[in-house]
Amino acid sequence: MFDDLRDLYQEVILDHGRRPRHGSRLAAYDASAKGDNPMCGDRVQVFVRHDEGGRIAEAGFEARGCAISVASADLMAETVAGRTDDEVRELAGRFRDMARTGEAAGEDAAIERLRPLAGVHEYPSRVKCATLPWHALLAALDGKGEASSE
Amino acid sequence: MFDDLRDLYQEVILDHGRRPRHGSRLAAYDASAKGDNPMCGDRVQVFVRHDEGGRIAEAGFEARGCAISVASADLMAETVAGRTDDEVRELAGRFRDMARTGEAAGEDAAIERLRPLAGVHEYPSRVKCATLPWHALLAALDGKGEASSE
Amino acid sequence: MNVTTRPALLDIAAIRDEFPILRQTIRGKQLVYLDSAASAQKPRAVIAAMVQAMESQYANVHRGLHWMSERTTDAYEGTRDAVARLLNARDRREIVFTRNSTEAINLVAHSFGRSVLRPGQAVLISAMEHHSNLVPWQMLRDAHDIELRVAPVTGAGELDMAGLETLLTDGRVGLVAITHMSNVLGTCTPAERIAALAHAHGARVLFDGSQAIVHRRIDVQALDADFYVFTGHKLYGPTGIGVLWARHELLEAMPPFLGGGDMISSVTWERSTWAEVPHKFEAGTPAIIEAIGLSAAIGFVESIGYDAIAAHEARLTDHALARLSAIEGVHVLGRAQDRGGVVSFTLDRAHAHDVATLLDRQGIAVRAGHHCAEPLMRRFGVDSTARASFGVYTTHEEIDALADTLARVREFFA
Amino acid sequence: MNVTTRPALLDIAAIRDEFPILRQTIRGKQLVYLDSAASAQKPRAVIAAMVQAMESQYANVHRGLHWMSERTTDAYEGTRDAVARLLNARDRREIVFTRNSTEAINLVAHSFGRSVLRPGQAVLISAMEHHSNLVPWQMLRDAHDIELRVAPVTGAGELDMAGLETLLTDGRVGLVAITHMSNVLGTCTPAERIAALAHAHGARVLFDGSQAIVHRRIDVQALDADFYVFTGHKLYGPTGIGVLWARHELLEAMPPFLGGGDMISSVTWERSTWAEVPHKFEAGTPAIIEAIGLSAAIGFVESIGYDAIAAHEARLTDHALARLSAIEGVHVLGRAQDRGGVVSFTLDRAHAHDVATLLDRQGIAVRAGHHCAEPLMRRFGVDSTARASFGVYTTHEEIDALADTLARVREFFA
Ligand SMILES: Cc1ncc(COP(=O)(O)O)c(C=O)c1O
Ligand SMILES: Cc1ncc(COP(=O)(O)O)c(C=O)c1O
Repeated sequence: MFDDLRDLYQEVILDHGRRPRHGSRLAAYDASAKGDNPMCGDRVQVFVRHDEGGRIAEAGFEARGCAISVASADLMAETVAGRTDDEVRELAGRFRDMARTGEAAGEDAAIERLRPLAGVHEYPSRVKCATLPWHALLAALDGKGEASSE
Repeated sequence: MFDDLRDLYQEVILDHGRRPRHGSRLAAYDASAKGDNPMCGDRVQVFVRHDEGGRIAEAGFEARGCAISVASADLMAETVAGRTDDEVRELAGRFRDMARTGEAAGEDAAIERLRPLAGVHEYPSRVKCATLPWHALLAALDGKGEASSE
Repeated sequence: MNVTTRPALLDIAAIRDEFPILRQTIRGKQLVYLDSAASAQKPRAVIAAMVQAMESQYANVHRGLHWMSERTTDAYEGTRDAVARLLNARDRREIVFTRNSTEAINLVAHSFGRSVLRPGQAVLISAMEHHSNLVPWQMLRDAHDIELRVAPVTGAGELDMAGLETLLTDGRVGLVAITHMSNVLGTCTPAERIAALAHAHGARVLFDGSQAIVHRRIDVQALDADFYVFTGHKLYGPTGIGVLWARHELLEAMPPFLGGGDMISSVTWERSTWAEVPHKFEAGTPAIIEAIGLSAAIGFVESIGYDAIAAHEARLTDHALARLSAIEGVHVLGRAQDRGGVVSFTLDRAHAHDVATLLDRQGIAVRAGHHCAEPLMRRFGVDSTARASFGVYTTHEEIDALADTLARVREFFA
Repeated sequence: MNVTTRPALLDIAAIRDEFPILRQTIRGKQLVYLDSAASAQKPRAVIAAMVQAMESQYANVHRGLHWMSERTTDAYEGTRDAVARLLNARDRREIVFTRNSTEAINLVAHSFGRSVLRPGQAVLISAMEHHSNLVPWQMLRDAHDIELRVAPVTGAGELDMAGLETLLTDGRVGLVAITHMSNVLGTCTPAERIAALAHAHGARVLFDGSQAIVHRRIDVQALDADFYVFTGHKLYGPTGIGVLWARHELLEAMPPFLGGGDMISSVTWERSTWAEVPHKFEAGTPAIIEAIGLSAAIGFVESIGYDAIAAHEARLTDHALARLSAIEGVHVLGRAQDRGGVVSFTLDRAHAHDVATLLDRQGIAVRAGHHCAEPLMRRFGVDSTARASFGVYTTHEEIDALADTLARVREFFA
């Protein structure tokens, strides 16, 4: 019945949506921000801890939202570990493009890890679900307390 | 060209509209009220002096408005002289019906004097022009300072 | 308030024929529109009335001495008569046109709230209000030292009348503003009892009828209401037009809200005076074409009759409650005795948004989210729900489609 | 913007074909609609867009995850893009939808006027404002100790720029709010110079573009405006929809005006936070169908092009001024250099209402009265005028009909 939805709800998404690996507040963190989608009520808070070299040592989140937003937050947390803020900003841009168009520039491991979310581009009202955690992450890195999905 | 308008703009109306006989403030009066049609800007102030018997000795008005409203005020002033307030109230009701429907109850001299205005009923937006002075007169008799055409 | 005894069976096929949009397919699937509580679809009569206005009889109102303007004014003012009849208002001047319910409530919050209500007084709402009947009162509270009180809602999703009364007893409440039907729970509130209680404690009462008027006959005199608001687009009418009904003497006592053309009596640099009620509350060119559409919508509803509508929707709601409750993992919010055609639910292991997306792929339109009632969501310990809501055109088969599909959604996320 | 050199001749017959209403007869006479400044007629494209929305693609916006709602949201938000392009706004988020110009100005008066403006500051308007750009400022003055200043108008009906500047020199003016084109005199005001003067004296500037946008291309960046408002129904669009454009940073700084659904970020009993600009100014269900109609109206205007429209209307206006001035006893108000397609006049020995009634009997629709500009009437020493105003569909023949009939009206009242 929902065969054509398998593009959106790939196994990896259902799995991360159901059992996020990074779905909790970090015990110690140096950056954090909230993201908020007022139209549907999704909300996420992202936590980041950097290592001495300025790379992200660990990321985590608390979310209230759908499978897409939770899975996106979880895959994001997984992917950004070990990267610099600038690398993350660059990756966020490519991710946003992918969520909107289905196409992502590059074939590096990072974007491949996120590719399961590409299917969201066919569901305009769900694109924000996928991008919300990234908005929050960027706000955290920029030292802003809040982001919104607009 | 305007033949069918002769019902509305009868000679008597054009004449009273142009040269009202009672179109001025009374030197002495015991009742007065303003009437106001905010939608088109018509405005009239009515002045009344009663005699010792309680009958209207004289009525006058100052008006800013169209031929219909000025003629109506003038014919009104002419007609109410010599009548009691109650007679005027009764007449005002019949006049209003006539302005709205074209038909007037009764065939007494007073209503016949006003009948030239019956043609206004075919022009819904002009009915208020004809009734505005009467509203003001009733307000004056009731001791209210202002009336409106609504 | 004719008490009719007719069986009230709707000819649904004929009714559906009046709604061109219901023939649409969504990605190859027949549209199953179960989002009428957000906004109802429009019958031909409404569309035709608007088209007719624009094609053969249009001009600005109240200002022209020419034929088109006179006719358009008649049609616009005719809607005021139609609404007055619909609500059984005492007087047509008690009808003020607004954009929607939200603006109507804001009008009261600004005009009544900032003049008749005095600092130190309180406004009493309930825990099941739509944001539109909550945020304007918060703004009033923050700007004008008016307390905001919230009457509790029971676990069954009904108004806690004892709780309501307690909040009234100190006599400081100046206005009770309560929904007549919850857009989340479907609960209808006992408006007559609320009005009686409010009045007994010296408060005025406003009912948010946005949902209620779609499902039942409203009689503002029988309810003994002071204010009643509704919104055209939920009543099968156009967007852009809503209604505030208020007692004439209240409208007289209230200062205008918006200033501009059509609401004045005279204007000088120093001072303006206001037009008569209701015009003093209708500044600027009103939603003329939309008012004309609303007339047609009212005609449509009246031609079917509220008895038939209510009976139809009661059957649908019973059917929906029975079918949904039978699905494992589905939880319906609220179980009020007196309810209209709105059913909110959650599904274990699946977020409401995901549920909505899966249903949408089968052409089934439901709404998911907080339904502009965040505090109520918290009251029930959920972030969001899915909501199916019904109109005159909704069928049993559509509810079956929802239930059948929902069972598959559950498997998908199992 | 694009400087075009094309001759700008309109195919009037083809344009008239787009307006079904123009084929109407009034009491057996062909309709001659010369009341476009009050409200313009609607082209097929607008009617069709609204019908199409209601028949095949309708739901509430911003709230649904289903197909209908997504498509409707796209169409509604698409109008924001269309308006942003039309005004050459920097950013689509600078476009706020309102009911009409009147509500847009009231929004600024409430939100900007009661927060950014400080008691003791002044608002500067002109002597030729429509009540909608006067009464809201009077209400602000009376409620919040804001002074109201009025820039004079010359005998020619132009803004007295020296007088305007004098009123700015003490630096207390916080906002200059001026019409971009008078609905009575047709005068277009020198908006760029006004903006430059205002800014030089530390004031913000709002233009009431209700009339101007119908006749000329508006570029808010080139004007260096801070606020610009217009109303859909005069721009060949539906009633019920208007626009406030404001600089993004101003909208950010302004508190919301109306509270309710769709304008919040989060709501708790204690506190609500607001959605992003522009949504924080759009409370409740917006005029969705009307916004879609407005898009079509903008498309219609752009397909003709402002150069062609302006050229057409300039010719019509010249013709009307020539013909009317040639009639003995007719007096035209104002003789501004820079003017649009609006001509107000009086006729000796005949009141404007009587003139309008006689013209109406010949199918000619003009407006008579104070045109919601009472103070301007007093400035010119008249109670009321008759006003003929032109649209893209107006022909030379229609103006001839007006002039010929007017000559007969004069005889009638001679
Ligand atoms: C110059 C001007 N400003 C404001 C308005 C008010 O427009 P609306 O009634 O659509 O708000 C009008 C038209 O009535 C106008 O001509
Ligand atoms: C109970 C209730 N109140 C108020 C509203 C607000 O209606 P509108 O958005 O048309 O102003 C709604 C619908 O959204 C509602 O369901």
